[in-house]
Amino acid sequence: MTEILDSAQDIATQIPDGALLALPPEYAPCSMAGIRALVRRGARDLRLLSVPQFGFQAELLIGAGCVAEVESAGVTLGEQGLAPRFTDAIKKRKIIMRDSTCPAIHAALQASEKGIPFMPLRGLIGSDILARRDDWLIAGNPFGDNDPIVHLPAIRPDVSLIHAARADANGNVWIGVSREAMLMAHASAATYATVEEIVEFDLLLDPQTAPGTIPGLYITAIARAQKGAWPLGVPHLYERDHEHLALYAQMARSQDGFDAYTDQWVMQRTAAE
Amino acid sequence: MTEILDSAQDIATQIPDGALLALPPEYAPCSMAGIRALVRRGARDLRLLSVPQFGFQAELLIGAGCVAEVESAGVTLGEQGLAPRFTDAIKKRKIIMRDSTCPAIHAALQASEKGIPFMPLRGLIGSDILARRDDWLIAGNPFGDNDPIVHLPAIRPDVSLIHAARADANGNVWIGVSREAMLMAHASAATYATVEEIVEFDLLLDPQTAPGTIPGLYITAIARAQKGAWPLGVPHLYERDHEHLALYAQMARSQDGFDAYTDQWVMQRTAAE
Amino acid sequence: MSDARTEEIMIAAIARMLSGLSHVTVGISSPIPGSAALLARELSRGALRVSMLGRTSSPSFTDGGRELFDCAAQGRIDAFFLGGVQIDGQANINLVSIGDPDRPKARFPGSFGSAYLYMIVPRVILFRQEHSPRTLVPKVDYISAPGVSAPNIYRPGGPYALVTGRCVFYFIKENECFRLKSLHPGQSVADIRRETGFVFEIPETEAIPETEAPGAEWLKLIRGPVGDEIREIYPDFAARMFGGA
Amino acid sequence: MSDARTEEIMIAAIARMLSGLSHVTVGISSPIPGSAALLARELSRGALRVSMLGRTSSPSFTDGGRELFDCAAQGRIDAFFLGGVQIDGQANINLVSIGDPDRPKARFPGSFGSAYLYMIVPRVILFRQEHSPRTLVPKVDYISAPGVSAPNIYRPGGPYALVTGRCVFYFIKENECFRLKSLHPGQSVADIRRETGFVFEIPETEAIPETEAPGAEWLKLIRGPVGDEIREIYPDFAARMFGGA
Repeated sequence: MTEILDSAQDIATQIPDGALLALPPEYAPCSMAGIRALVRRGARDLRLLSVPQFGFQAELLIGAGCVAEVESAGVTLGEQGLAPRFTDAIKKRKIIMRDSTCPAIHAALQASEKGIPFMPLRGLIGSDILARRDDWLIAGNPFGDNDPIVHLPAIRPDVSLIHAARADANGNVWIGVSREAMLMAHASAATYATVEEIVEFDLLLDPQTAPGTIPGLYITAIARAQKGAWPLGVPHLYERDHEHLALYAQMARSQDGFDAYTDQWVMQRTAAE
Repeated sequence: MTEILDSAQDIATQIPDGALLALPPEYAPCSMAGIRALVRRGARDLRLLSVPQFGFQAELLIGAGCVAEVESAGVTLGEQGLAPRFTDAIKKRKIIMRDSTCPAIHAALQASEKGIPFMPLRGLIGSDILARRDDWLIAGNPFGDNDPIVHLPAIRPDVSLIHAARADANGNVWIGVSREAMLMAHASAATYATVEEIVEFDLLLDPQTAPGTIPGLYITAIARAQKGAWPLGVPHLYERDHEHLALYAQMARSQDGFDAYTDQWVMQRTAAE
Repeated sequence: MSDARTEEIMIAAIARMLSGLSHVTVGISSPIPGSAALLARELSRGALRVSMLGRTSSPSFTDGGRELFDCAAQGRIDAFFLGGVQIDGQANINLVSIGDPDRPKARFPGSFGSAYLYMIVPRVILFRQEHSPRTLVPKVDYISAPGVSAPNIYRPGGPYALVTGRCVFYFIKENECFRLKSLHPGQSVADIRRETGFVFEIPETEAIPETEAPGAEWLKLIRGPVGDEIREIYPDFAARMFGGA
Repeated sequence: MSDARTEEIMIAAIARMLSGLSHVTVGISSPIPGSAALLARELSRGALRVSMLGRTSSPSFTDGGRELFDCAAQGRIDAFFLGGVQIDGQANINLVSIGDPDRPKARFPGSFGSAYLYMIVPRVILFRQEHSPRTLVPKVDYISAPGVSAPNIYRPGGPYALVTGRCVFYFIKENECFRLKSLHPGQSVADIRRETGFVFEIPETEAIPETEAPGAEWLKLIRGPVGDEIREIYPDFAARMFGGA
């Protein structure tokens, strides 16, 4: 049964150092409350997987020294430009970067979702992404003739961390069309969700909400976190806070500036949550 | 752009003889209106694919002589027992039967959905299903050692035929949790839907309905057909008509009885629609 | 003596095998295992999660028909149930046809997900109410799903027990055969021998116990909340077992 | 003379390349192609379907991030757009880093879906506003996605054109190189030669035409309904181009 925890901090406590941690893209709700809680608890050696790209979530964790490795198809603050702590960490070789491409991340998670050891995928051949991935293979399509195709090993994250508009007391989490969260929950060993609210009715019993709901079966624990995606947005609830992200991008140009940012906006829990 | 047709009969006209026709299971809405229209137009040589099992849809088409081949994981009338025209056609070798298993049909459609030539799948090894399928292969898992795994070629249906509670004027079709219909639409060259109603608003614009909606992008044409799944049911709208299906099962024990059934309930269009 | 019907004895026997599990799933055409799973859930005070295919009013899955199979492959399903037109002594099951599959004497619905789930789900419980030489055979005419696999075949799952209208067998993987576990009320070892077409083990050192019939409390659950819930998917079965809706 | 800005000339040039298509998709970080696609949709009177990633108020896809890639592989996307930190004469694009990727002089966001979509979508239009020897190079430092592939590689897609702040190139697949197609107002062939780091073809037999600037009606669309729609995803771009929200 899904645990109902008191806060994002309780979730952060359950995510171990060294975990392979899958995080959603910024067009889906992101658990920034959970990310800040991980920074506060001083998480270490996390291996981040973006599904399939991310930005501010990785930035905070990398800048705070929580990260050992990143696998991603892209790391960007969007309109706020390059992710400065990510860029700095790459240049200073503080993290191991495994460049990927969006459909490869989706496909490798789908392999894990289906319990198959690998997934074939078109494209990629001739790219340096493939050339630099010694964990990927090119093999022949057994139904074709001289038809090489990339084989991607399944990725099974230890933990997925998501945010959602609502959940219910049975641990069902409504994600709407942000269906990468469904894939993440299916593919991961454990999935944690912060949510804006916990509703009184069962999300699976209402035919309107069930189609956009991850069954509690896949959800390890949930915790309420109002405005838990801020300064990123939640579709239909609140917008991305462009102004705050611009402030971040400005401050995080240097490590000192980043530290000042986290002192003010992350470490003082009351400031953000 | 999705066509809006006048009736299920117009859909049947667009489904060509010989088509590889994918049909949903009875726990999802089935377009019985479309099936009856195919019988009325005298469709021939259809190759049916159940996703992943079916019953009454296949029964009517087989009994009426519309079918050349069936690929399915199961054909049953559920609580009404064995499908008599299917069983008779197998025994008299009137149709070619390609026995499959549910996850293989889903996986082969997912391969088509992903545009990959095949999908690996666990299980199956040692079954006569596999032994009798010369289109399936066992190959080694390239990431393993002495680890044989089944490789299934992609299945791309020519046509999928579904029923749904509602669609909108842009061809978006709300299927709720009957998500095999989404897979079918993604995997098929053309998809037709009969629907109980065509609503005035855009199903993709409402965050409550969008998660259960197939975008019109995948829908070739829709037609209104009230009670179009009868005597099967539509979740939350109307129940399976057990009494009528028992009547069918009784009448269809012989071909003559089946012919009497179709005369009364299929050929006279006003009787059923 | 209990007034339990054979179906109810089977339901109780299967429910006992689900004790302590976290998640069981029930496929289609499975009213007896479905009832057993719901009974086990009642007895677990909600600790057991039961996912039932075909229950449209409260879906267990929200990713279409494939989710059951994916979920099993993810290791999230502890037990599943399979029937068989024929079941043989190596626990092979046949859901397809009698005689030559190309010219069958009898044709049945098909294998559904058995060829997969039997190999993936750790505890697969076989059920077949008709216990006769016709259903429990030396060798099935068609292997929908094999009972055992070579050591190099990926197979986290397999047969756990076989519950019939006469008795309970457990499957002994090392010996690749069934062992008689308990006899339903009124059955003798000689009855089982006569009515079983395959060879099975009989523990020599001890008497075969009687399958425990469900007591009054269990029967109240089976005929009450369990029956009400099973009626949604299996109205005919529920009417036959528990009376009108 | 048109008062169109360079971005608007690029938008118009790209929009023209989408004429007659059924479905184009726009990825992230693509305000200029996004505007072009929306303009083309307006001009098509709704015949062109435009799917835009990141537009949460009206999702084009309902199966998660993977749907774009699956949809492309199904052959349902006619055109897509890719930028590049560097683009070379064989149409290789680099979205990752400058210098040795293990010790980069500069690091950029990453390849996103380029390594896939470039090979799958029939008409991939490259765009890069900065047209200089720094961006259009003889050989990219990192191949995010290759411009050309060996004959046995499955590749229904590939580069169609390259639209910069100075000109339009078309890609000639047989020759594996770009050919100069049109010059934006104020640009000469000599300018393009000087500012382009790779070798490209120049048609010898004819004068290079000027890229047609958008007329008043098009500009009205770009600055009106197109700008309003693009603002939801790219507020900063929209503010810079079209003024405050």
